[in-house]
Amino acid sequence: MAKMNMVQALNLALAQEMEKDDRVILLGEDIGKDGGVFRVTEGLLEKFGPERVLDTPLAESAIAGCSIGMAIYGLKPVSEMQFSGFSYFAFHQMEAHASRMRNRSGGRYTVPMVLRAPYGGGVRALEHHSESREIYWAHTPGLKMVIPSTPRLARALLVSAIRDPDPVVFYEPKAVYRAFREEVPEEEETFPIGKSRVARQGSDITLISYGASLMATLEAASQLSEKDGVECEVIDLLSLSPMDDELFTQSVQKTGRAVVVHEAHATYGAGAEIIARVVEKALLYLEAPIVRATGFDIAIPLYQREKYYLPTVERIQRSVRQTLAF
Amino acid sequence: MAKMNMVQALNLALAQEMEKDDRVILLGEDIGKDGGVFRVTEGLLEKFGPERVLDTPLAESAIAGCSIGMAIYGLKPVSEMQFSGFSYFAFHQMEAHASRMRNRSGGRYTVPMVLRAPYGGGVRALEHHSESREIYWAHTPGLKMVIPSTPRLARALLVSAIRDPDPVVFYEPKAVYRAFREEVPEEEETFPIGKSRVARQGSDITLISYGASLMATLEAASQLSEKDGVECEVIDLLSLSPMDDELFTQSVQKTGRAVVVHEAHATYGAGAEIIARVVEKALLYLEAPIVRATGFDIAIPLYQREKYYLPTVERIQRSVRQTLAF
Amino acid sequence: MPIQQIDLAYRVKYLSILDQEGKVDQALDPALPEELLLKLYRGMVLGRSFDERMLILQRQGKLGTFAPVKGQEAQIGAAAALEPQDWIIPSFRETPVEIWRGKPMESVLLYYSGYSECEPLPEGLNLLPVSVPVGSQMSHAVGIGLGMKYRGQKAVAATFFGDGATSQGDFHEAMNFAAVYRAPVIFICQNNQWAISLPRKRQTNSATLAQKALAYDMEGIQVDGNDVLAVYRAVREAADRGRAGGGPTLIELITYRLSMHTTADDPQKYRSEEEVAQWQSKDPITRFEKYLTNKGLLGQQDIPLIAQDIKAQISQAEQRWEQITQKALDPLDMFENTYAQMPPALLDQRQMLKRELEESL
Amino acid sequence: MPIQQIDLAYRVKYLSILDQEGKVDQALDPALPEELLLKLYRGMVLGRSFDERMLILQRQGKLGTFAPVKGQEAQIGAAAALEPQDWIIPSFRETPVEIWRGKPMESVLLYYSGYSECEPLPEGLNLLPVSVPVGSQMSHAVGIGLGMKYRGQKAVAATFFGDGATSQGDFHEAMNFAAVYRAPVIFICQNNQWAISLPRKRQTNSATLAQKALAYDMEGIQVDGNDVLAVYRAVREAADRGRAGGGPTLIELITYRLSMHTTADDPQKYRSEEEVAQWQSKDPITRFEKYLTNKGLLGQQDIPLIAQDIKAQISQAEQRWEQITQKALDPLDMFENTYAQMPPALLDQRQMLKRELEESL
Ligand SMILES: Cc1ncc(C[n+]2csc(CCOP(=O)(O)OP(=O)(O)O)c2C)c(N)n1
Ligand SMILES: Cc1ncc(C[n+]2csc(CCOP(=O)(O)OP(=O)(O)O)c2C)c(N)n1
Ligand SMILES: [Mg+2]
Ligand SMILES: [Mg+2]
Repeated sequence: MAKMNMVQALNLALAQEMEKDDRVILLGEDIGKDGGVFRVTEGLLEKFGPERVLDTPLAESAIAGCSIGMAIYGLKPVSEMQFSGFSYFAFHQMEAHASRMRNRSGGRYTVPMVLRAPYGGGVRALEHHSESREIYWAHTPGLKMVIPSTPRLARALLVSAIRDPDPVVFYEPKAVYRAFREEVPEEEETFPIGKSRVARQGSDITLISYGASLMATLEAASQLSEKDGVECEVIDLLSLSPMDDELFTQSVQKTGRAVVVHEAHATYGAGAEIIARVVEKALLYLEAPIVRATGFDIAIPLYQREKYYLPTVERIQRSVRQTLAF
Repeated sequence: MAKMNMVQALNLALAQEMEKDDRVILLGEDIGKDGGVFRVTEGLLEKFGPERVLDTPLAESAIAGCSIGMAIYGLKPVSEMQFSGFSYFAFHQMEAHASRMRNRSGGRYTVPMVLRAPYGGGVRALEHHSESREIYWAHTPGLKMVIPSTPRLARALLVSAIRDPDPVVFYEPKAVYRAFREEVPEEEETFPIGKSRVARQGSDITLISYGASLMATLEAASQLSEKDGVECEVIDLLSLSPMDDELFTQSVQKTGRAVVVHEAHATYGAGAEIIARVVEKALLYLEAPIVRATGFDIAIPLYQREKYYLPTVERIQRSVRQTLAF
Repeated sequence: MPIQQIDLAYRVKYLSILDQEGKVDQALDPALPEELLLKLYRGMVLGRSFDERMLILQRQGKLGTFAPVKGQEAQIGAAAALEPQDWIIPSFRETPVEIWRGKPMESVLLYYSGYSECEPLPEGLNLLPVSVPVGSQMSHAVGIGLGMKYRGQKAVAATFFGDGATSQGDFHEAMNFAAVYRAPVIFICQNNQWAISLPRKRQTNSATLAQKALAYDMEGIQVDGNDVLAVYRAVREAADRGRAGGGPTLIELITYRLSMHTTADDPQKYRSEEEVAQWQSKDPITRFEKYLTNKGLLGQQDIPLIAQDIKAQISQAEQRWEQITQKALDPLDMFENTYAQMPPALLDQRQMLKRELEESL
Repeated sequence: MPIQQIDLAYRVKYLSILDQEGKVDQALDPALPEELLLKLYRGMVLGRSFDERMLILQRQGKLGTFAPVKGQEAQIGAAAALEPQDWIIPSFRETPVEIWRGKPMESVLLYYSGYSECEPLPEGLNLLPVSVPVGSQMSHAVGIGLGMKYRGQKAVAATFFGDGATSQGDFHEAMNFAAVYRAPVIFICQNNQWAISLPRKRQTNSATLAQKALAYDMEGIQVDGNDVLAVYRAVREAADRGRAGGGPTLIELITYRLSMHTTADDPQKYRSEEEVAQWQSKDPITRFEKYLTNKGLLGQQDIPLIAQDIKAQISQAEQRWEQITQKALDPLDMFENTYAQMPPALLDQRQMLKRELEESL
């Protein structure tokens, strides 16, 4: 087992799946010689050649559309959107075709593709490079939407996404890319899409988060334990669609309180759906309103203001204390 | 006062605003000679000429992009997406530019445009012609998102949208277009964007809906009153963004129960946000889980199955009874 | 030297083989076997008859909106020029091509009568479903073409679209990708002069659509799209080129939509009857009929016989369609095929509808 | 007759006025006043110096990612050829053009140091903010051009973009709209040979980018983009044409990005030093300097004086920038300008952050 950061773990997943399955093909801008602007595809062109690692012209809609065609033909394209902020150029392709082909062909054609995209703030990036708009995809039936939080999970989830028979939008938290290392086993590992996990056990309150925000959430949980003696149970959502509402509902039934943490805008964000599910399935267990510690309803600002926009460790703790004090 | 259907009422709004303000320009596919495929722009080319009613080539992204440029220049473009299902071709333009220009130019440039689009099921339309994906827009900061429910409100809201200093996405419920007529005053009328209204008063339970679903909701309310003696308060949301959470929260505080009705998919739909707001602001008033009587998490099926997909009068009544029985 | 001319010497070829009188240009005649000629004729007549029948069914309320194909039946020349291993990626005005390829007529009827997913296409047709969002299907053809290339398959992907579709960004992106990768793709533009109410001249400023190929240094050709032999030949050449590694081709078929855009459209609002009448004289079927008659392949008595035969074929398809729709299809089917496996929330929703349906019995 | 040739006789002009040795082609020389020639020189030197300074600030951690412009400074020929009433719709590699137009350098620094909305652009510049999503700004230029046409204003909208941007669907749609409506738009493509790591040849299959204009029967021209006089002349002609109602023009500027794509990029991963060296010899500034020197407009002592003067100008801008950022800008500002009026939920969120900030004091 080697210690890897998330970039390396993703690279491992791609390399191994390409080795194992010659249907796996990569497409994207600068993913070849350059190895991707974040180096996730580093070395893969050299290893697998230009037939399997396509440096594409600058056109996101065609990248998605070609991937759809390839997938229908029987390949397993993994295409990269250089930043999630530009994936909306391909939105209509994913909405109208990737998500529906199985359904509209009565199951005759399927689109087992993965659309990878780095997302989120926290790395001093340019405008349009830090969005967290996973809901656009998660609200679209026929697509799956996954966001890993650690290197090991990223590797396992990407392997699962590639093997999934349906199109998966795979957002990679840039802020985690090189934030820390984790043991990642050389041997095959998968993680079921549609399942969440308990990232920390606790009994006083449930924190539900995903992606880059999980780091701040875990840090808040550990500070709350130290400073306030409050034990937070932290749920790492992982799959935004399909959503695993069982795990967090069970946790809330145990703790009676919850805070949702994500960097996406609050309004119509994932938090809303999480709250709705808890209300539907466990209203009577709720001892306080579920608070949303999330990004605000403004485009994420340039990097000097990001720290005020993103749900910080402080904001999460505040929200927990507020919920506990209710 | 003339009795008008929604198509006529929208046409009146456009004609009068164009008359009053020479900055108002229309763009869209087939909106000129053809008068629009639903005839909303009928007669306007003849009246205002081809400089103000532009029959455009078939390219939604350019329609939106041109509108953005025109709006920055100082005009007030009202552009039509022939069906909301094709508006996603323009999604990146609205997301990256229309919604952010005011912010990213420090207020120097603004985009007072309206993006009109017929949406929703119930008219035996083709594939991709019946979506209800308002959340894509409503989750996007910097855009406003409005859906009228009656002819008179459609006229008033469209006038407000045209005069609004910010970009407004204006979804028109096709199923209401010719469903009924209503008195629409000749003289100017506006309706504030960001405000909801009480469409029916009641004290037992609150039904929150918008757009075409409001018809079924009101019908359900009237049947419930007759058959069960249950008095529903019906809130017509009208603005999905900004959302008027005060009106429905007050109503739920009074009734203690609520059902949300919309034809959009349940998961990550408007219902989720409504529930989240009620939980945040009025949890302790809730006597039962808020039920979502909505479209399912599948692409809206072709027309033979629409009646099973859409929230019918029956489904709404069922949901109300279930909530009351909790 | 300061002002240089980079001479691209670009010319757009215009190919036509069969004139309005049914006279053939011997030098260009693809010299198809008689059997195929008759099959082409039948295909076009079937296209026309089925279209007419669908219009009646639509007016009776038995079908929803659809896009009539009348006047554009020579499109089957394209289908005939392709091999079964070639893929067809249609738009929404290629019903004759789809039927030629093997799509059952009852599938067409099921789709336009609002039953969607109940009957999957026969296996192995290499034919994608109708694509409604204009221009969006072309990049799928490029992806399929790249797949063929990757697998070393000697085949091409042919995609159909209208003149209006050339305005879409997706058209440009697909053309560019295909040219960059020399993908075996045939872009078949049915320039039927109208995109709903917008005439071709106001759709784009270029003299021809074929010349748009120059933007990608791609082969481009204009073809008399009402001439089934010319369509056949142009597509065959493009397919040969694609298979031989010569890359993509843009083919502009000059044709005309004689009927309405869709059954929801009223073309009298935006075009003159004279224009329609002019094009009526260029009817692809009449012309081919004359040719076959002159050639002695079609006797005067054959024409009504073939027409009757085709009518019978259509009414058999209608019967199968009615049988399927009368099977009391289970509305719960609509939950199938959104995913390979239904996620829990969807199972719950299905369960809810099931209960609703049971209670309402 | 069956196979006709539609002869489009399409040629792409290539315009170059000043060669690498600073020799001018007399016949084409736009004969600019001396003052303007010197202003152009200063503009280019400022562009280069500011770029170099920004790179240092970036390496010191004082700026975030930005796109260096080194090698492409002759772009200001375009800005100089336009009138103040003309609009400029830039991409992200037009800092010299923006400064020419009147954008304060401190605004540029504020933007790239991650302070966004605090200082709006000066009024009346007719200059849009940097556009990061590649290709997406061109249709805004078309909208502005249509606005000018509607208002009867004799002006043009000039939009800048890279070679990579020509692959985007939005490029195609904007070009098509502009040609259909004969909008007064100048499409200025800075073909700097690379889109990050993708060389121009693999971006698109066409021999030139200028020839893409033929797809819209639009004027298209290739220009030596390192020759500020040629850039000036080509844009001036396009602007004159646009104002006279002659419609849009596509101008391909052949230039080269001598530096990295952005400060986050390592060009050594994908291109050779020889290639860079080759282009270094075509440096737009050296060439123009020789020309001005030969012409007697620039003495040997002027060059360092101008350089110093510009350095001083830049450091004044830096000081203003530092003053602004040290003003302890209110983070609550970030809630402004999403809407003209803050909606209630946003007011609540602002209130929440306000409380957070107060408590954390
Ligand atoms: C992206 C998109 N925008 C709008 C429409 C509505 N629409 C359907 S067909 C059509 C015109 C298509 O014209 P053309 O491409 O020439 O094909 P034709 O209908 O003439 O066969 C339009 C605007 C659509 N289906 N998809
Ligand atoms: C829509 C979109 N996709 C991807 C990117 C990331 N990106 C930024 S610049 C660039 C290359 C642009 O190349 P070109 O158009 O030639 O301009 P240049 O950078 O060479 O000036 C890419 C891929 C982006 N900004 N926008
Ligand atoms: Mg057409
Ligand atoms: Mg470039």
